[in-house]
Amino acid sequence: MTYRDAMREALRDALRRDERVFLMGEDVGRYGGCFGVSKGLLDEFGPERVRDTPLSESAFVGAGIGAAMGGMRPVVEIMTVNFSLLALDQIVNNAATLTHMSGGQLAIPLVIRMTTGAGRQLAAQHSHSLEGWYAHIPGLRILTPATLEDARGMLWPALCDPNPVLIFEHGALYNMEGELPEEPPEVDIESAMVRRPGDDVSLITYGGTLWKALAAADELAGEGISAEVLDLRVLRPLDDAALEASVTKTHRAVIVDEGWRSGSLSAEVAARLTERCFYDLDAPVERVCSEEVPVPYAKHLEEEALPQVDDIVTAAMRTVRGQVPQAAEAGRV
Amino acid sequence: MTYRDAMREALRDALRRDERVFLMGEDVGRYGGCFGVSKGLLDEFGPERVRDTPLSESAFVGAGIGAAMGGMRPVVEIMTVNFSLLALDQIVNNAATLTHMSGGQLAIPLVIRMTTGAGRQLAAQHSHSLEGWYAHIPGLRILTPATLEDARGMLWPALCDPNPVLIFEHGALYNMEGELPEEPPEVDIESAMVRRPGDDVSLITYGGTLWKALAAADELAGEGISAEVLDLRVLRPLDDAALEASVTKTHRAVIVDEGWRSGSLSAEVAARLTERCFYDLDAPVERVCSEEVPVPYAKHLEEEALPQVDDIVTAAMRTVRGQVPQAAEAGRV
Amino acid sequence: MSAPAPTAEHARDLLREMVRIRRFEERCVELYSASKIRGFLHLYIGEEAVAVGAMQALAPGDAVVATYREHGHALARGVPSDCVMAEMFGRVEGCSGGRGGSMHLFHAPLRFYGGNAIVGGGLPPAVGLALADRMRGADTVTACFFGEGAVAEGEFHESMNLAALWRLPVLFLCENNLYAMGTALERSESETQLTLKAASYEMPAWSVDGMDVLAVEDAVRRAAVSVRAGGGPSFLELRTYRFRAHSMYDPELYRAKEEVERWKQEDPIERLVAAVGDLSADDLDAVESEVAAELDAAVAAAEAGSLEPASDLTRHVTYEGALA
Amino acid sequence: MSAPAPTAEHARDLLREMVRIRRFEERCVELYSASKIRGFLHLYIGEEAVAVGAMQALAPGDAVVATYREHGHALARGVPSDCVMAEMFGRVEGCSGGRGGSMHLFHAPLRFYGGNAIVGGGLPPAVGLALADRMRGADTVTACFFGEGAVAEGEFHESMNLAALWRLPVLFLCENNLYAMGTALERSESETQLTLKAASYEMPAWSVDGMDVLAVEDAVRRAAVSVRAGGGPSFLELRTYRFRAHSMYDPELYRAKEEVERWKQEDPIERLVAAVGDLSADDLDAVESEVAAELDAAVAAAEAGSLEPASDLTRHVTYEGALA
Ligand SMILES: Cc1ncc(C[n+]2csc(CCOP(=O)(O)OP(=O)(O)O)c2C)c(N)n1
Ligand SMILES: Cc1ncc(C[n+]2csc(CCOP(=O)(O)OP(=O)(O)O)c2C)c(N)n1
Ligand SMILES: [Mg+2]
Ligand SMILES: [Mg+2]
Repeated sequence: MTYRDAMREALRDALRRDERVFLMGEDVGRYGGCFGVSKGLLDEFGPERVRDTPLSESAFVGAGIGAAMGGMRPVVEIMTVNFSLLALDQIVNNAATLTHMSGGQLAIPLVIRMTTGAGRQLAAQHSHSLEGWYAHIPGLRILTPATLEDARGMLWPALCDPNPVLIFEHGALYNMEGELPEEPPEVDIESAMVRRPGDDVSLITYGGTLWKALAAADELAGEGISAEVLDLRVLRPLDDAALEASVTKTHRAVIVDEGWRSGSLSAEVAARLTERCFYDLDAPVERVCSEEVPVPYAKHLEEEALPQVDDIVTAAMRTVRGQVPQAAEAGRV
Repeated sequence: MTYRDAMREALRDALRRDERVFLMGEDVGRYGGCFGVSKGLLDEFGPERVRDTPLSESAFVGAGIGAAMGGMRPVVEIMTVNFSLLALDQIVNNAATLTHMSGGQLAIPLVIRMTTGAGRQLAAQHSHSLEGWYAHIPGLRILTPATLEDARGMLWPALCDPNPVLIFEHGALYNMEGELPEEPPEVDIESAMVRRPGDDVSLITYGGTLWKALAAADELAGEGISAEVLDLRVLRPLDDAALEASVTKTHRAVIVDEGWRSGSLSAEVAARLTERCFYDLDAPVERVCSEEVPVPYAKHLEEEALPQVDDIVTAAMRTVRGQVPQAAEAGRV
Repeated sequence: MSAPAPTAEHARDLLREMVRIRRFEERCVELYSASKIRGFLHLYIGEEAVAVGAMQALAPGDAVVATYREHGHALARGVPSDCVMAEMFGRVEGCSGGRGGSMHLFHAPLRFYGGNAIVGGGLPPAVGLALADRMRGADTVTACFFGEGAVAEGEFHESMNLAALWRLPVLFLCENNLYAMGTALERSESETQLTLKAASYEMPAWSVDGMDVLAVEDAVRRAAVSVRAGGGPSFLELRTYRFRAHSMYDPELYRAKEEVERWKQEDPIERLVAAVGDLSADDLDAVESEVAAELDAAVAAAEAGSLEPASDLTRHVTYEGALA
Repeated sequence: MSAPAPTAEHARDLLREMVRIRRFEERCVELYSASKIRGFLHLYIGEEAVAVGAMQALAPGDAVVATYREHGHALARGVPSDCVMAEMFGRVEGCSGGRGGSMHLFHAPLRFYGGNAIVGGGLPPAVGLALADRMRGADTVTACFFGEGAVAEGEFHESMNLAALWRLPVLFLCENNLYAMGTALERSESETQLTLKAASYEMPAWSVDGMDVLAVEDAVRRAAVSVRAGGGPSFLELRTYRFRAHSMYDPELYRAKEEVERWKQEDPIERLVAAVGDLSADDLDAVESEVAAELDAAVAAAEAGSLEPASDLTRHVTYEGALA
């Protein structure tokens, strides 16, 4: 089973479980979803519940908001995060504010799914990683399933949340293969999760780069460095306790984030770590992010633009073995 | 003269200096600009160069992009930053990427001006501070004039930049009074500026909160604390040298940012400071930001939501006099 | 085709509703000058016939979406004036708990969904409300008010198309008061006949004299019947005029005083009185004093209202209740 | 009204341009299978008459804006095939330096402004290009291509209105190939007669047989004359069909094989040959071998092209030259 299949199972399950759930978006029906996620669902649930929309991101996202206020449980699919910018008025000015502006009267149990990330040579209008950017907006919950379990398990709790939840599916993960237990796993949409425990350095990441961080941890193990890999899973609200727990154990952190470095989620995580664990840190927090360039088409340039396993290993080595002045070492409490 | 007048003078000057310059936006002409900035310009320059647009943020911002590619020097006004979300596809997917996607062939000498910020009880759809959010996007230059000099001086260099420049005018500043020299000041759009030198702590800020930081510095002086106030002025690209220079001198920093705390510009500044000045810092970098809530209408709640002078003073006192463990003190190189 | 003559009682109701809105807003102006009300304040004065006429045609379960110029819609829909006034004061007793203010009035039990201050921003959610209702099997209608300025926004077009394509029960009610802030319709639309926009979505559309409350009521009622019966959405252009400035900050440089005066001859309150012979001077007086008493009470209650504790600031960012 | 008969030379030119595009893309498919080309690849095969006919009507100084399905437009506009092929390979010799790929072809000297992969996203800049030209006093036209799917996007409507309101020299060229990915027009528009959209902006509009290159040329030429002369923008619906899948990943579940076969009877290349008696079998052979030689050279050059050094990665985020 692939990540794509796991997402499809999650959708099928939700559509079966609650008749208020419906899926809407461009080509989710007859085409089967631009990345094949919803293939077969139209046949199974019919055109009322699997709704192909016109190319009108603002209208169908806004319609999702209205339908959620009206008592339904819409799952809206936006093909790619870049296109979601066309719906940003609805997401930020409406979905994220209506509950508040109404003094708490209105609930918006809406789920918006979209593909994010680069790595497939789709160039600058199809490759950005804006999930960390969305995590700036109060009123939204931001999820980044990186594993089959999360792809399968996050949708249902997201639908149970009375607030808008955005699920970002990294495009490079759809073909990832894995196993899922017969009985689908229950996962939460609150907490970060240690994917690999370690002692010397925390590799903090989410989404598509989780697998790069795990590969880096393997390499680091070969160097005698025990890296802990923390999968954030939920970008808003961040799981501060998990961040603290990991870093107060390892005293060093490398954040891996496919967003552009400046103003990325990695900045917020780094800022929180220094705010909360300043005297526990043995070295500055390192960040491995995308280069600050619209993602280029050419393969070698795209690879250069994205965080790679090597970059993570290098940063981790630097933070563990780097030029840490002795005085500072001594200064750690 | 007010900040509003200074902006108007800047527009008038640019319109006079270069006939390729024109102003376009909702109600910039007959109405005189929603905040009165462009009053009188229609009479002086005529409807070809001061163009009232329909309510079509995406189209007129995109038209600005096209006109810039076509050799003009458009100044596009968006009434309020919240409305700019309707034009985000054009700003992020086009303005910020066309130069790159074309392999450097196309220049986009476009200026987009908009009002930002809260403090006038305009509630959640008219009060946000998204300039720090925009600063995440490669390809854009982000300016936040906080003084009359900058309001008067930043537009022309912005128009000379062959790349898209966004100018954020804090709504609470329009009525601010001040003097400008006869000969208009030349200002750059590259560097941060120390607005008040000091030794004990750096208050790092921009835009509307500059004045709160200066007031806080006054109060702190009364407490015997010498605060330096650094006005970032340019949020992208950040002036790293100025940040380092200030913090390596004061060893302590408080960032004041009207954006919502999580993922705000303050996070990036804090992350950079710890990356670059880790061993120079005597205390964790403090952040004073807006509370993570859509800005409420009620006055007392709005005030509570925004960074205030008291909050800045408290944070600065904490960082200067707070519980800094002795070991850490000793550890500073 | 003229609207059917109303019963005396109905005429009196319409009159009272329009007078309520007019006087409510006149109070707001005073209270704004006294700094009791702040933020943006957009007055509906002159346009009362639109909201009042339209609401007559709606059933209790119907949904309403409005704009930042929505005091009239809230009041006509039945949101109590003290709730609305308390909101203007930023009080916790306000219909949005003081969080929304003039531009963001909400009332969930009445299905009054705001209060949207992004021009055109209310249309997509209105389409969604109608979709939900249809999927739930309800025969309700969603009435969506917006100004003619919104017609230039992409969100208007996307919403019209989606509603028509899916034959959703939306009543698109376009309040054409000829200006969007200072921009006259002919400087905002290449084709100023707004019903043609609807035609390009194969949506039925009519233009209505928006200063004639009986005409509005009649037109909206007919349209609502068709929409409710599953005939798909309809579009009504309601031709009206705002007598006051766009907001409290508008110097009105963009229109002639004479034009405003000419339109004031069409005052919807006066026109109703003129049209309905049955309304006596006594009726008028009674309505005025009824309304004055109501508003006195509303203002007093708002003045006496309470402020939410500042420590509650971050409440309501997320929904606090549990959903079924 | 049928288009005037072309001279033999002109007919041969049209033929060659269509064949060039067809064969270019057939090569691309092979090269894609060989993993020489990556990313999304959207083929124009079947629609060649639209780009080829339209470009005939444009003058050298005119501007062109296209979509992600723009190999045909770039080639027909005169972007050399080796430049385009090198771009497909991600080579520095590519017309976007390898940064853009298939979806982002640019050529500033020819005023070919992309290559926009956001559906509808190219329309606002096209309006701006026309505005700049008009303000500079040039009598140029901006031709803006987009699919029928884009008509549902708000950006389409905002752009149509702005261009019409300001009477800007934009030629809106809507390539109606009946599908937006897998969504048929009737599932995307409540009113499928697309010229009515233009009517609602008071913009002249025609529907044209987009499989007939002579008809396209004639229609675009007439429209361009009017636009160039200051008559304001025009809208043309070009009825066409894509013979291939939407992209390389499309299983084509949404349309019947028979439908595709039926449309293949309208192959624009075959129709031109049939329409113009003058084209001999020798002509055809000559065109094919000319084109084959050109493409052999283009592929060889692309293969031999160079990769930009990775150290240059962050170049071109901002413009490097100085502007006057
Ligand atoms: C997207 C957006 N752009 C601009 C504004 C500022 N603005 C508020 S009201 C208004 C005019 C709207 O005119 P119209 O739709 O005709 O409604 P009216 O005010 O006449 O009732 C404008 C431009 C806004 N609120 N939202
Ligand atoms: C805003 C946006 N939404 C969705 C997509 C994904 N997408 C790419 S092409 C396409 C279909 C467009 O159809 P049409 O406009 O008819 O052009 P065609 O592909 O038929 O030439 C879609 C949905 C996109 N690129 N941009
Ligand atoms: Mg209006
Ligand atoms: Mg199409």
